[in-house]
Amino acid sequence: MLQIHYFASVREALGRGEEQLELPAGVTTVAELVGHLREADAAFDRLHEGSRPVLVAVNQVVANRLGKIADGDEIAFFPPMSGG
Amino acid sequence: MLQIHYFASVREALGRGEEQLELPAGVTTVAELVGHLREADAAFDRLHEGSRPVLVAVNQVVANRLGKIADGDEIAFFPPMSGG
Amino acid sequence: MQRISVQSEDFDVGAEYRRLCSDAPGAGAVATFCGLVRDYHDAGSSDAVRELQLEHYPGMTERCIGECLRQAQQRWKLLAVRVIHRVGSLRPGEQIVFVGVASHHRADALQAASFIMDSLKSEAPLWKKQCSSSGEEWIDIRDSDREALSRWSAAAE
Amino acid sequence: MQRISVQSEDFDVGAEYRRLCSDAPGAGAVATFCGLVRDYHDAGSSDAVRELQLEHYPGMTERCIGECLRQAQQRWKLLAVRVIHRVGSLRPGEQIVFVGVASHHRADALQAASFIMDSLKSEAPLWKKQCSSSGEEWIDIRDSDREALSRWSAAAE
Repeated sequence: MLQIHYFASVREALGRGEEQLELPAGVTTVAELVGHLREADAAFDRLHEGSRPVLVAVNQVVANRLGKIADGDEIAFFPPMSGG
Repeated sequence: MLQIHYFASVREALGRGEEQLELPAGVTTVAELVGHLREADAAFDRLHEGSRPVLVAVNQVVANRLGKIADGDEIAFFPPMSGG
Repeated sequence: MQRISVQSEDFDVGAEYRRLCSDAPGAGAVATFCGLVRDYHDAGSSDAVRELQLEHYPGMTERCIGECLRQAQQRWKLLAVRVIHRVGSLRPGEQIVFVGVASHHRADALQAASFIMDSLKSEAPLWKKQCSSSGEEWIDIRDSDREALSRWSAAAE
Repeated sequence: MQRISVQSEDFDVGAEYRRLCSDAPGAGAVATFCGLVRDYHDAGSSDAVRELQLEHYPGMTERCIGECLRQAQQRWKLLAVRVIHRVGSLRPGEQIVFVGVASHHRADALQAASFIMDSLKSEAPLWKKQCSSSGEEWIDIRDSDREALSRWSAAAE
């Protein structure tokens, strides 16, 4: 099972802040998980067409598309940071 | 008349913090005033032989050896600043 | 000695300064930076900001700020560091963020405070939403903030 | 808005911070720096400092600090600036100098505070005498302080 979090504009676009997801078969990287979610969810797909990048964190560390994903991981999607 | 101030290590070396001096004849620049004082006062002369530079301010503005001096000016001699 | 807080409550700059001094008894320099909510975001905009909502990723925020401080401790000799970042709903004029650094010499404290602000702005998972009379808007990172951070990597090379 | 004080009395960093905020109601950034008396001058020296005596040139000190602030105002966009420099007899741990800057953006406040410290250290007529168990000694300007100031002229070219 993956624990997925959405923050800020990503959370608002999807209408939810978190969800649990059975690790999809064949998904071992960030790119593969994103591909799976874009196919499964039109709103998630539209996010990736927008001008604002979507960042990914795996277990609270920002990851690139090659980042590994395993069962039990905590995944988060969010726009670029704007704190401070 | 010149109003002369001495500060910090210069003040201590001369044993006085201020004095008044009749503008010496022929003195129109900082270099000429320093020359006059070095001749008139052995302690002042020794200061200029030391390793620590002696700075000069004319009317509260740091001046170089070409700085003009006129009757009524406020002159100060002191070591490099070390505040802050 | 470093302390990090992510909190909705306000903070007292004077009290934080005094705590830095007592955390770092031999310090010769204490630099502080405090960010406040401005009543506009872009100089070109005439919309007065009524509220700023600050969202964060609990856990990861503290971890990222901790990583910024670890990098600062490697670059400069620091005796005590304090970071507070507020989250939740803030109004113009309110304090958002505090960075305080105590060190032996002034350059370490001032440069580290500047570095910590630049890196937490670009690296800690915090997001600002601005509410004005014309609606709500998520604030994007400024190009100047990205450049501010990249200057530090250039300086380290 | 700028305020300069040269005084023997101590000061309250929290109160100075609050005054900067009220002097600059639209500020988004307030940076402060406070210098404290260390109990040693050189890292190599084992002599504990018992007292620091700060002598100044009354009138010229305020004028020189004012000139530092004028230069800072020309280089950065500042909303309020406060400088306090103590004179007289100070003990280790006591506050010597305070610089506070309020501005719209953080880089202006932080860089101006750093510049003001560097320039007042080399340009305001203040002198420190250190009293330790081995006697009294006038402190010379550090090479690092001279270099710190010269960096700003290089940056302006």
